[in-house]
Amino acid sequence: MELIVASSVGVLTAGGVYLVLRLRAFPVILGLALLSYAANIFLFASGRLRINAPPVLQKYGEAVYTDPLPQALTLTAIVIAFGMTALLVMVALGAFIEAGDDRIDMTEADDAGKAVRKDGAA
Amino acid sequence: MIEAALIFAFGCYGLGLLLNLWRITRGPDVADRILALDTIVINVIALLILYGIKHGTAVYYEASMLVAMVGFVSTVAYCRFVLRGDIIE
Amino acid sequence: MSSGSSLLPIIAILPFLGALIPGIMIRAGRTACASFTAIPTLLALVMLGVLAPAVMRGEVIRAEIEWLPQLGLSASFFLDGLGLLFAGMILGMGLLITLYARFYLSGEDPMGQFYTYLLLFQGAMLGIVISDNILLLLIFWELTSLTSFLLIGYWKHLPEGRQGARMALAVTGAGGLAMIGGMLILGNIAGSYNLTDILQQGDAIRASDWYLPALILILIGAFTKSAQFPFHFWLPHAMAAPTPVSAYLHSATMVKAGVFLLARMWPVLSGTEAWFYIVATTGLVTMVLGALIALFKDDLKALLAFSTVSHLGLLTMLLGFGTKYAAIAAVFHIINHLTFKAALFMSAGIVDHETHTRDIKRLGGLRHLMPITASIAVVTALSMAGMIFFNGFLSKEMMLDAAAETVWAGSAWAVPVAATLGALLSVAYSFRFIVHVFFGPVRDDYPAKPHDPPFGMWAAPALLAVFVVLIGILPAAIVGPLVAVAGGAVIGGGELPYYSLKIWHGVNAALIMSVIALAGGLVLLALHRPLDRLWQVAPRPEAKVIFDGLVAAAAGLSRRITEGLHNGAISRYLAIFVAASVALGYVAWTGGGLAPADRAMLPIPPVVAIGWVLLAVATALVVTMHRQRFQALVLIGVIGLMISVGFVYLSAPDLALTQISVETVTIMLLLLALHFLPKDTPRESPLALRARDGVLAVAAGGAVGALTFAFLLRDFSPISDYHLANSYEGGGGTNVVNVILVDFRGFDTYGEIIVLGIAGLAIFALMETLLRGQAARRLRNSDQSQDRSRDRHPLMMVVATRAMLPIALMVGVYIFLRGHNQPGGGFIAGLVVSIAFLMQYMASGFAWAQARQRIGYHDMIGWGVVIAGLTGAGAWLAGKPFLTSAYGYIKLPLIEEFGLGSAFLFDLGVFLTVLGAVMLTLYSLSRIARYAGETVNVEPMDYDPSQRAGAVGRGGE
Amino acid sequence: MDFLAELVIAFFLVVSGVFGFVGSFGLIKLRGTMQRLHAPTKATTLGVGGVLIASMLYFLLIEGSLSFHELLITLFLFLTAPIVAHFIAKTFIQANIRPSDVPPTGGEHGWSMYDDPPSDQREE
Amino acid sequence: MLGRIFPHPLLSLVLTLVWLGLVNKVTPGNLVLGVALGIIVPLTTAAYWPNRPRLRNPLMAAEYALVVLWDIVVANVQVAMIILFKRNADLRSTWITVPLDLTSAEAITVLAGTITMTPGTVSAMLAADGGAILVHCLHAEDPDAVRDQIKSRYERRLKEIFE
Amino acid sequence: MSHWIIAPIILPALLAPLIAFVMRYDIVLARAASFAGALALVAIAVGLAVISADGAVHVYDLGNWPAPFGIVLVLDRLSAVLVLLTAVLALIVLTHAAATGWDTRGRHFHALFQFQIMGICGAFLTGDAFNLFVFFEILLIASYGLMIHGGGKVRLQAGLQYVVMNLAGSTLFLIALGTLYAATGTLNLADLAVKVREIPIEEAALIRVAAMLLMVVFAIKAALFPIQFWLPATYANAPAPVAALFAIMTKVGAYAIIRIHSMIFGPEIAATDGLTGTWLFPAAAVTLAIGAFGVLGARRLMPLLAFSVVASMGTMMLAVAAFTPWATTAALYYLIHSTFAAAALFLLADLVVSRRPEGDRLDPAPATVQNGLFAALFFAGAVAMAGMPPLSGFLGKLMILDALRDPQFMALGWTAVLAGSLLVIVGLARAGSVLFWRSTAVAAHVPAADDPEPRPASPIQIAPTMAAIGMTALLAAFAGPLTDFLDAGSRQVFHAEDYIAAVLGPQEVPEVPQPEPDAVEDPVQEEG
Ligand code: NA
Ligand code: NA
Repeated sequence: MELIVASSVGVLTAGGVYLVLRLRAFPVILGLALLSYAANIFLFASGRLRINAPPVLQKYGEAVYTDPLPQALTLTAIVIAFGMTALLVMVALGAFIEAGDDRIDMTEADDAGKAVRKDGAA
Repeated sequence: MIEAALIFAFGCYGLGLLLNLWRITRGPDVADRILALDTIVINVIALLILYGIKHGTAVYYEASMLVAMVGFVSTVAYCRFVLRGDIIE
Repeated sequence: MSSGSSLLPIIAILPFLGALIPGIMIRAGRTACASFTAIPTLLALVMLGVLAPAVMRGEVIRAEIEWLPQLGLSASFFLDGLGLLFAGMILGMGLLITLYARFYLSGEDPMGQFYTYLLLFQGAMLGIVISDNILLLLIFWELTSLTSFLLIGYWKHLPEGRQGARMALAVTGAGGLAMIGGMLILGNIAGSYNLTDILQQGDAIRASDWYLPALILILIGAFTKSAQFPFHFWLPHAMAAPTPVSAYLHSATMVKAGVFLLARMWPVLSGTEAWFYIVATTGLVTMVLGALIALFKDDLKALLAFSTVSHLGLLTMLLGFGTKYAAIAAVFHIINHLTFKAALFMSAGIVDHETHTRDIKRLGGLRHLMPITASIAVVTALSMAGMIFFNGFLSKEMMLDAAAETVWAGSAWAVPVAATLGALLSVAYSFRFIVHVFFGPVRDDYPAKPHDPPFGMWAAPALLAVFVVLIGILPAAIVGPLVAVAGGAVIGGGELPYYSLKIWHGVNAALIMSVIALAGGLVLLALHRPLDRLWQVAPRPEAKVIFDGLVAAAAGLSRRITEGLHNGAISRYLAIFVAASVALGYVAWTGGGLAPADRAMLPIPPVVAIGWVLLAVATALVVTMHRQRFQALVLIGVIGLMISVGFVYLSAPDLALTQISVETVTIMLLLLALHFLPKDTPRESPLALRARDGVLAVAAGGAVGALTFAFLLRDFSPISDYHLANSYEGGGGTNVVNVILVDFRGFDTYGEIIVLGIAGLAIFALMETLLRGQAARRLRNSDQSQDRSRDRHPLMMVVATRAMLPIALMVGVYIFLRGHNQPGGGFIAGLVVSIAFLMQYMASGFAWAQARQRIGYHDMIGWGVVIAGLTGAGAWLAGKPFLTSAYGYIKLPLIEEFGLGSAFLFDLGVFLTVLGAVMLTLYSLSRIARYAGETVNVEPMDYDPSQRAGAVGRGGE
Repeated sequence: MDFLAELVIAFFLVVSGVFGFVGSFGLIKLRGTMQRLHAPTKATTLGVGGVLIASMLYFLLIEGSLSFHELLITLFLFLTAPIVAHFIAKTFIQANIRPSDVPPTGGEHGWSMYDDPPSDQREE
Repeated sequence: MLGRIFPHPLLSLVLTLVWLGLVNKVTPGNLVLGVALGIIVPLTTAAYWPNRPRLRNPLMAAEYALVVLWDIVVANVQVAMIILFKRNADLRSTWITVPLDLTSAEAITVLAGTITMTPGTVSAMLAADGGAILVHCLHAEDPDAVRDQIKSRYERRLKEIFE
Repeated sequence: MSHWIIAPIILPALLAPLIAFVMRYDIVLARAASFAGALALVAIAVGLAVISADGAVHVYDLGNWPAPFGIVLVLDRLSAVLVLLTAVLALIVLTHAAATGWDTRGRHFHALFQFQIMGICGAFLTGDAFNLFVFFEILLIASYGLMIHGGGKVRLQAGLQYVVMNLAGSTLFLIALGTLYAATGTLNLADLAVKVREIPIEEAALIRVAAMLLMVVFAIKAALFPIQFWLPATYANAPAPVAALFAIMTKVGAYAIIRIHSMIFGPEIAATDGLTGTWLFPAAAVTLAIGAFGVLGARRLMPLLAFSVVASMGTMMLAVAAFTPWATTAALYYLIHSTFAAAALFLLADLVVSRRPEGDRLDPAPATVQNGLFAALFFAGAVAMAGMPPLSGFLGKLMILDALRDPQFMALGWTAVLAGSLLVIVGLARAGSVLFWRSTAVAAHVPAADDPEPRPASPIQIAPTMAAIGMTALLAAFAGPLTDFLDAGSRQVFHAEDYIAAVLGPQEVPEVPQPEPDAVEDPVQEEG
């Protein structure tokens, strides 16, 4: 099981990194989503793995529970990542609407073009 | 006997997941992929209930209920996107 | 601390306080302004006069004000002979320049600014010479660079002024920075930054390993400031400044700062071979080179500037000899050079002012037209030439005397010959200044009609000329004591060497060298015309061109580096980030060992393996198919689902619920955004780049995977045992994850909902901004006419969601209420309810559903954050810290025990914030869509068939 | 009693497994998207239904506690499955089926994906 | 008075049952809470469901449910046979149009759902005016028979239930 | 336990939603509330500084849970002084934003601003590693909102890059925290300090990775090479007052490095010995070089200023990387100085650029109104930023140089600082000369343009810039007492035992085996 989790984290990280290095906003967003998955699983796994032992206290008997703390942390991380992703999507959309394409790299040419327009107007 | 039946059912749904994966990989139509995803969702619900039986616990129940609910919503959203572009008009 | 020492800090601060005056007084008129500017200088001079007798007696006056003791920096001042000499020169010249500038500057020049800068500069200069702390000295040193930058660039409209100012700043600033290093090393060796302490430790310093670096760094500072070869080039370009500035800074004071520093540090740094060869040689070369260039300069001020370079070289050389006699000679020549050179600059300024040219080739015969000016100029120029009966002669003789006895690299001839050559050239350019400007026939082509200026303008140079003569004739009486006390300070106490300030020493080596120099100089002057032609065609490096080239190259290189590195390609930035993280992580990893693996691995059931395959394949597909964006999103759905199921399997039901609901909402957001974005990603990266990214991806994935595997195999003892043990007793809940979220670590959750709230606000703000700006126009014009299905709000969907909404809300309430004890809670409930409403919005359209929404989303977020915050703050009422929980079990009739606690309220805040943020986000995206031309529906479904029944019925009638 | 209970539960589990597998198998075996669309509905109904019944019985007969929340999932799936199938069908039709490929409605208005709803026409 | 508190008694009942299903335990407390929510939730969501229909014939509804359940079981087996044992080439898939007499949106939805849930048929599309359903049959020897069965077996009952 | 410790977090956290939801249609009211909040924050911060001056470490147990199980806030001199810095800067920037109308160019400026302040204060005050992450995210997401405030193509593109970069950073932060927890089982900083001391080097691989990744994460915020790339475009394209506020954000990264690496993975800890300093120091030097080159090579004013921030971060991190109390003191002094210097320049740039037809391009253009005033202010700001006397930059630089006298740092450190200063001086002189001196030359020759004369800046618009410059003067004048405070603060940081005892209770400290640090310390003392 440990191998499964570790390799899942690895696969997700690899996929995320590859996509994050693309040149358009959309794949980058997808990449960040994958990275976020990877980080969440990673953080969750830091409490080690345990089957059928959710940290919900049972009234009777001695029960074994998995580590609840990383779960709480991961939950917080998921929520934060959600807020971040939402804003990221919106910013990407805004940049696309303003620029006309969703290229993520900025080039000096854009800059110069702006200056030229300004000169022309003046 | 229940054990054996459980193993059989697990096997069926597990195999089913692989078949769904095949379909989602191959397509060819967008509709096929969405259908495959929806089927994955259904199979997962079944698997979750099976786990509940296996471990004799109800903790898997909420998850399966929520999967059913959000599975529906996301499937519809995917379809709406293809159909109308804007999923919330 | 001697009596009167409190005057020292006042003297130091006076010019700075005085710098405020011109700004205020300029409205009262130019003369009033100048007069009041003079007052602080005069005051300081008077105070100096009060202190002078004690200093002349050999006392050293000290004052110290604590400033930054941790660093060893204090505002400590001391006044000894050398300080007194320089302070007197600075303040005295300051007065004269103030007077001169009043008449020199024209009505259009902002005089208030000028005097402010002048006083600031004066203060900085004064600070250098009376600092008893080398860090403080550094501060004043840098201040002179800054203020001279302002003064040189005073005429902002002149490009030469701006360039000259920048050049001066760059060169002297660089020197100053080097000197910082040198001084810090010096302080490090001496164990103190106080000059008084440092001056005691000459032997230790010279013996230190760090002596040479310190020496070189300090010398760079001194040489740049004093325009020594090869840093001499900035000084002539500083002549773009108004002449008062040139006279003050570039002859009398600032350029002497370097010389001052050499003199100040003489007891500590001199006396070594390194000192001799570096300092004396630099001075010698500078002296000869400066004089040679001066001879061929046609610009009056340039001639004087290079002559200054030459004389500074002379001074440097003298100090570099390292003998006490030479040091005394240097002190004496400092005084003499001040008098004649300042007067010469002022005279040149008068000529420029009156004739509107400084070009020697366009001048001549001025003695007839401006006799007063001519007299002053001739007297002072003769002194510069080193003619007998003028003060320049005396110190020049001492210089030649010292040179005659100096052996350089085994040669007894090198230095005397070079020194004589310098003197010879000096004679030549001095006489050229006299003859070519003032003698010869009167011309009729002066740019303006020359005549003597008003008294106020020639008074200052005239006074200096008087000193030139007086000192020249009666040196011992006029400056003897001052030279003695200042010289004593330079050589660091002890016996003064034998020297005598008198005109005639008999025929000695120096006199013979002088005669040679005079004769040779006159011959050179006679041959000036052909030599000049030769000079003009001879190739010679133009320092300004080189400097400009250097700066341009540095700027160009900087630009290339900067723009090469920061090329706007975030994909590269991220690649570097990933590579750095992996590499550094690897380095860290290899530096330590791993504990033995002590945790048994869990078995892998086949179904779990299948889930892994789905996850891995889906991830791979997302990567390979990412250019088809929609398909990639479908696959992301698979990944999210598998992760959720994984969480369930690994005993994390809360996480699973959260993951799956967040997942859904995220996908909906992405779909909403993708509606506007291109549906496909073009293939843009070349293969090499994709290969690089692949390598990085595999490396990062492998690293993180290995790290995960490493810790999963090792047991640990976390703090969470406490949470498990205290969750019920202390937190009132059995779902430990939830109790951690709302109680143990409720502060995290509080922050987390604030993140969500901010996201909602920021998204809303961005939407509003987009709809107001240019983007709005582009949106309006965007083409939304795709090949779309014609049913926007299909009947079946509408009906199904109507039935599901109440059920989903029940589920939301259920998940909310049970969260504290079972998986669930405010966050998941918020998402579930959001999703319930989302279904409604998808089915019947945003506008129709929105019209039925009674609570604003802004308010929901606000209420949520405020409720959570106030719940936390409620604990203050009980005197407990923020977020201290309180709970109790209420036993209602019929209803079983019902836990009600502050955690419930807190969770309610979470719920509201989540709901509000999600809905506000969707609202914002939907607004954009509507702006882009979507129409708004008023009916919940495309067509209600019950209308058909009615229509048919009517049709039937 | 125990044996009987186990038998019944096992029966439902096996039935569920079979139908669940058939649903996914059909997704592979059948040709054409519209045909494939029929398959998963089996898994939804009898497949998941069987598991849910097995679960209820298991808790009732083995664990001795009454559990009926499985019914809720059933209710949910019965409510949603037709809508999902409906939408997926439309998604397929959108890209692959032209109006001439399907029989006419027989009424005065065409199919909803190709024709605007009557209310719009009326407004014009 | 009672009508104002229980504007939709059936929905309230369903929601109360849903609540009990959720908590999975019948206790007086749960019942009270369930009833309370069963009243509150329909009230808060009333705006989203204008013209909520009323069942005219609840008994018929029960009968309908049983019929559909039985059909699901039977047809499931048939379709499973088709999938497992019939060669794809032998499949006769076809589109059929089912003209509708129903005019209630809810009734049409239930019918369309029923068609889909009973294996072998999938309701793919409605007419723009809701006057017909386009049904896809996986394997229909006689398309008209399928259409007639839908109309007689399901639509008839639904008409009685809803209209 | 003083409840005031949490006030810098709760005050803006309650104020922000009120501004956003109650006052969202009334900018005057929102300004008043925001301003009152900032003012109150300054008062609170002063109070906290006074409280912290007693030398004790003050702990606030959130939820009344004992550390390390709950989250704690910790007030010591370091956090107090940084909160005060944040508060003063906020007041200055807020005044500018309101006076120039920046706050009306988009929605929710004041709410986002307050949230930003909350995040920054929280990051400075928290004593919990994961809570630090949460506050990082708060300050980041608020900064995203502020960064794109006002919109526009280039700003949104730059904003997108900023968001993406930081999301990648946040991911790494989570991985680092996961590793940290996996290695130690705790999140409380004091507890971490205890646990890390117990880890032998033979089992230190995990904790070393955690420490290193954390450093990388903080280095992103601190804009250290090789992950400084995001900063120039971000700062150059952010609204000017936001860029001025961002001056403190880079400092949060630096703070975290000081707090976590000095206190937990400090110089004498066996497990992580020599791990970070080795990398941090050269990285800081390169950062400084990059910043200096950027200043010299810039074509536009805003990037120039952004690069000057990079250079100042490099300078400061050189001192941080020395990991000694005195060097940290120097770094802290420089931190405060550079925050105000950068803020002053960005605010001034806003005043100038908005009145220049050429925008911020460093091309000659006709002089705008108040050329002399702006020139003087720019000169002062540049003097501060370049580290020239008499403003605080020079003292800061001297302190850093003094702190880097150790031979292992001296050659590289001094060269970097001194050469970097030269490039910055030349670069700023060029820029100022083009902006203000050449502009007068152009004006002399070019007849007045048809464009309407830009409106002169009002006193209230200029006041914040002057206040920021004034702060650098005050820092210089009162360098002695301030340095005393900072030095005591950095000693406190390096003497983690007090912090640990305050957070975990005195009974815990004896249990901490001390031989490790002693064993390392003794030979050093013997040698010395
Ligand atoms: Na579904
Ligand atoms: Na929860």
